Amino acid sequence: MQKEKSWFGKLVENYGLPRMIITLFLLLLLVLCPFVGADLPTQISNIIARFSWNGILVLAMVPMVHSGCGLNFGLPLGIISGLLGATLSIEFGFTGPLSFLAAIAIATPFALIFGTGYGWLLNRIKGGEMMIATYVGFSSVSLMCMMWLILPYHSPNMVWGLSGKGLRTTITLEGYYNQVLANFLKIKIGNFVIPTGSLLFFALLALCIWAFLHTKTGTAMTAVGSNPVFARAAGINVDRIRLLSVIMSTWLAAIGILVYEQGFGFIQLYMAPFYMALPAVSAILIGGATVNKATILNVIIGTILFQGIVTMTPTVMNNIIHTDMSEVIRIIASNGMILYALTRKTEGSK
Amino acid sequence: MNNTSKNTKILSFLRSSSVPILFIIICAVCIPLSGLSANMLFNEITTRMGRNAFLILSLLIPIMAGMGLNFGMTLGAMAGEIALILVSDWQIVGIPGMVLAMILSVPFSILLGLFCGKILNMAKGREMITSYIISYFINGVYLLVVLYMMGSVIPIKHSTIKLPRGYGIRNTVSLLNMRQKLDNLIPLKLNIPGVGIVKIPVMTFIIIAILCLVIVWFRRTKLGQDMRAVGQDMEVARDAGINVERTRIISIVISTVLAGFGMIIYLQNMGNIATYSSHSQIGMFCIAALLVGGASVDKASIGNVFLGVILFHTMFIVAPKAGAAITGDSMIGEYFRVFVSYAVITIALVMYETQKRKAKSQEGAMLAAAQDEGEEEKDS
Amino acid sequence: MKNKRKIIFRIIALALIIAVAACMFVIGRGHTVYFDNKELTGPDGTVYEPWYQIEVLVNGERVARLAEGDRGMVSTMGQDFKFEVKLTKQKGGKMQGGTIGVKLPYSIDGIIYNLPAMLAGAEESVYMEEFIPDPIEEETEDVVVTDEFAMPSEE
Amino acid sequence: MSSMNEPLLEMKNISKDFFGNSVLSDINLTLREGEVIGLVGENGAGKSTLMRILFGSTMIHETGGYGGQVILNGKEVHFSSPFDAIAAGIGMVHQEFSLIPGFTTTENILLNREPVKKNLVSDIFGDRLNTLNRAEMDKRASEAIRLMGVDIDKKMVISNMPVGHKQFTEIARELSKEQLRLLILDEPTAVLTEREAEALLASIRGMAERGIAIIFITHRLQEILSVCNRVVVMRDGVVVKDTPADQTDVQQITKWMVGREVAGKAETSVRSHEGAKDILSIEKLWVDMPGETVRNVNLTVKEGEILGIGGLAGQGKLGIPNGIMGLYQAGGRVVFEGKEIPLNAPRKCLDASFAFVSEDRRGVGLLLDESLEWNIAFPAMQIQNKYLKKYLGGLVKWRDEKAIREVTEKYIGELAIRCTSSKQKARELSGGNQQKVCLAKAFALNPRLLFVSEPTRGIDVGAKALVLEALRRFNRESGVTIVMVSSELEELRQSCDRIAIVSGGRIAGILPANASVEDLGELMLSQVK
Repeated sequence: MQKEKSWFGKLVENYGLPRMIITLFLLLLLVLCPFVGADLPTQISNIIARFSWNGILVLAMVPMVHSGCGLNFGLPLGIISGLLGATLSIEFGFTGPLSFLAAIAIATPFALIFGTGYGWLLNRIKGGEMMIATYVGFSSVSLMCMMWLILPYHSPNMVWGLSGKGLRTTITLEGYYNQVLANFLKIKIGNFVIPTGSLLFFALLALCIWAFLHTKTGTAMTAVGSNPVFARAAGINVDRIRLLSVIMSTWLAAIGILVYEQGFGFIQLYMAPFYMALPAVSAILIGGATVNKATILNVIIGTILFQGIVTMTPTVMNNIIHTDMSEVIRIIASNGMILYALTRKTEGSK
Repeated sequence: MNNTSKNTKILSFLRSSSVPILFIIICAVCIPLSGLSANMLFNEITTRMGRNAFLILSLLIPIMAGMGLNFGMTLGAMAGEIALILVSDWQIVGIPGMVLAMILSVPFSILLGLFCGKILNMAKGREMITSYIISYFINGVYLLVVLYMMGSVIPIKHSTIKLPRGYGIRNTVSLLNMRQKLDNLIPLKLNIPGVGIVKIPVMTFIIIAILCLVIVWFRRTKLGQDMRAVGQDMEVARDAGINVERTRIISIVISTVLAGFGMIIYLQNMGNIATYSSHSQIGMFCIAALLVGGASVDKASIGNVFLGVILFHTMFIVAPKAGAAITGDSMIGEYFRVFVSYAVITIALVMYETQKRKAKSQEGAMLAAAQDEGEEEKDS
Repeated sequence: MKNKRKIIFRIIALALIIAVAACMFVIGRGHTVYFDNKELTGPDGTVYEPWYQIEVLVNGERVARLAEGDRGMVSTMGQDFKFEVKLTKQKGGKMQGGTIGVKLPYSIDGIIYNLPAMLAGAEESVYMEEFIPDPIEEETEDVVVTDEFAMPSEE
Repeated sequence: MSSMNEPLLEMKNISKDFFGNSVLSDINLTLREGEVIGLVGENGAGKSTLMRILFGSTMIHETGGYGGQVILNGKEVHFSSPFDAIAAGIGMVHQEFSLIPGFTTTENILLNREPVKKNLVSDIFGDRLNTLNRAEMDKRASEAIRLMGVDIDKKMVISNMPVGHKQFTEIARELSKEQLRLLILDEPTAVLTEREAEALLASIRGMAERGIAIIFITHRLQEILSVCNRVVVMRDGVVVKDTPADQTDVQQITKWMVGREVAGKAETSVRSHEGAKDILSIEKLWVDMPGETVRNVNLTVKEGEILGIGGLAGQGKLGIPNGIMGLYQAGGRVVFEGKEIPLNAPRKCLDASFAFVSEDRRGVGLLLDESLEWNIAFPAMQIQNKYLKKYLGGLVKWRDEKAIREVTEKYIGELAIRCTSSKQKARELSGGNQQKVCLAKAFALNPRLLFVSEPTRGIDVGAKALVLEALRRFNRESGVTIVMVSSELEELRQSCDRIAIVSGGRIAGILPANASVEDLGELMLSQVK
């Protein structure tokens, strides 16, 4: 008995109590699924699909956490680069799968430029990154709201029909890169669907990050995050490494939003990127990351758990208590997770 | 020598008040473009002053206690809203309704403030981002209460504020029978030459003035002195025997309670509650207004509040019209003012952080200078 | 000793606040008063004829001018409700007037007074009626906007 | 001056150990009303610990309390916190200022002891809502300043004050406490100008005349002689001398402070590098390291030697390596093998094949949350591209886990690092083993010049010997020049060839390691600031 308890205690300690609760909750939802009449394969397919949309956005947290810049609340900045890539690709007349590649190609320079500026700023305000990142994200989104109206876009698929100028709030990707990754090698067994291409793409990027963290520069990045003074004493240019990490995060966010769009089927402009940072942040924290430590595994587990809760609660809850409380549960759980992480004492950082 | 010190003084003044100056310029450019009459502008600004000043004043005390901009003031706003919803269901109207709502909001505010203060004590050094996330977290709890518990657990009688499904509160709750009751309690219409008739919400202004006096008085109390001490150096304050944690919690509780009152005043002016969105932006706009008034993360005065309300809301009023006049699209101005609010907060935060670092690097320069001077002495 | 004084002060303050709150409950209770100028048949068979026109004034301000069969309303606070009426029997007729004070029942939100019956001196139970709002309101479920943090739902 | 009635304070048989390490044993100290005693001793002699016991520091409690008795006014006292001590009439002025920067002198003097006026609100919400009685505050502050006898501006804000005035504000704060009977001054003159120090000494005399007993800790022995009734000298946790001040002189005190039986083996290993070329020369170096400021240091290091840098804490010896290695802002000229090394650029120093073992192991020296492998291999990997596999023509530099493990295993063996495996987190090791990891990290760089800062601080005796031996072997076998900074004179004398003594941020003198302890001690105190 005694032994069992200590075993359990250890598990809780390693795994973290909030994460434990969330995992158990998700498992409970999955178990309940058949009893409330929901189709389990569909549900699981949903979770996988949502994982494939969001995985890269969550992955974008990793470089900045590694270099000690904290959680990237400035994710919207990268998302904007992606949106610029997406809209310009359509504007330039690319269609089909080619438009996806073009979007990535166009988004990349934007991500590099924005990321550089953002990283430069974050290097000047070490210690206050997270709050300022949040507001950099917000400011850039609201600035772009004006830009979407002003910039001379002409493609009839994107601008408001009446006035002929100003981009619409949602732009359909039908005929462009809708499902372009998801349909690649897609597996479909009954109601069970696996968007193989999207998963492979995620795996590819995750592998790149994993590999990067095993190189000399990647090692330096981890060391900077672990103890910046140590890194400086070892001759590392801390600012440059941090800058690199911010650029990587921004670029990943840009790619992430493109992948998200190809799954979702629409480009969402204006205020849509505003609150995209928080779900990604809480996802990686649910996955077991802390403010200054994160692994690829955290990303995968976190995204599955978070998206699992997001997709499962509406269906299951609706069926049990005939009330859709999923929103509320999600808000409380995800923000609670972020709070939990922020109030943890983090030694070594700062 | 004297001249240079004068110059640096002017420079540091310019730097510290760069945000208000920038706003004066923005307003100066936008006002003529907007084509709004002076009368309308003055009326709008007095209305907004009455509406917002109390809320913004609630931010001052946590700044004094060194806890930065209290993004958790949203908590107080939610407490105020819950109190107003209940009062309006009980059909207590007019000024008595407001007084009752204020009394009712206090226990809610205190509870939320205690929670917020406790959490912030666990996250010292990152109070702002934490209070910001707390506001989201509590928003979830607020939804749970208002959307699911009101009408099912908490009795709500009137179908006018209940959702048709039988529980939960509607998107908007009308406060028609409370609308501007406070503002119009002592009616006064000033005829300002060249501007025309300006309606003054006298009673609201009196209440705001009283709050200002209370804040001034509060600074002179032992607790106020302790808060200033804690705000400047927690360790020293602790060594002197001040209960740092408790003092910080009290500052947040006071702020939350005041924000609750402020929200009630705000909503009586608006005349209705947007149940699910009234509070969500209020924190951001109040903080932006305070910063526009020249406050910083660690220093804010009552003067900053009023200057901030005037400048920020002038911009807020004229921006859409000015934007429409320039680009022919009114949305541009809408987005512009949102952008400016965020940008102001961003700039203020960046300036605060960079100044913290600048103070450090100055010491080295002084040392080098001292050595050079020593060398010169030796040489001569 | 000093502590006791403090406790007493606190109790007094708390009691004061509760008293104020209670007071607000009483004086702040809002009612909506509806005035009918309609024909009404009492339980005893008496028929109260409507007037040609009734004007209702509250605090000197006219809140309603009722022709035959009309209904007017006013929101009020507290239970002591005083209003002035100006009556016209028939078109072009002379105006009569008077002030009426009623005690509103605390528990009822909306109260309908049938003025002809009231002026004719009928029982309170005859001329007073509770106003029950039509339950058939827009049945459309409000779209509840919760937070902007929500991610766009799929499909 | 000392009255015949019973003493104000008696400390009897005080002893204290930290986890078995004895730091104080059998201390006896008596103090009468109005008496001033000077407490002197090297760093680590136990002065601070003794004062902590007297002042009720919580740290003493957390580490298991102390032995012996503290008797105040004839009654034994047990202070569980400094607040108890203050209530009993003991005041202490610490080396670090405990002042609120944005408050005026008056506000700081009366911090958390402000006189207040009651009002109705405070009756309801509690005493903290009493309003401050500014007039009374001014009066009390003036009174305290008058008692001190040094005039400072009551209304000036602390952040605008010269350092000296901050020190006086602290003293005035203690004096404003009515119950004050005994005042401890911990190196109060360290930050004062000469004139301010004079004023302070006068003020100490004045306070003593009013019957306040004072314990005065300082390294400036002249001050002790001029103001104290008695001198108490501590060394290695015992009181070695307690004598009236007018019966001794500076030389004698110095001897008592540093004098001990000279270890025989110190001299045997001393070598002369007279003929060797200068490998490193430092000119006009200044370093802005808080608490260890370096001012205008000139120093040359000979190839192949072990140069010791000694001195009292706070005098700037730690600033020298930290400044050269670019960890703190520095200026001046550093020439290594004829080439000038730019300052404030750690990378440049490392490229010039310097290495540095920091005194701040946990803060600077280690990646506490990473494995030993990472800790040891990291600098060498980053600086010299060791332990990397190159792919795609050097474009991808992949971590070579195998090579990293090998080198880690090698040093674990060589330095006898006690750990579960090379994958263990650095945080989990003991202090001594962490220090060995730091050394291994430096050795892995194969430096030509190694700076070692406080190599034995906070580690046990066995590990100390091992660390020093490893350093000596590294010097002898690999021909690496070592600059070793340490507070422990004995350690320097055992390991080094020459010892430079830093005092007041400058080099006070350089002596061969077999010079007498007295000579070295005199240098240490020569320019103390």
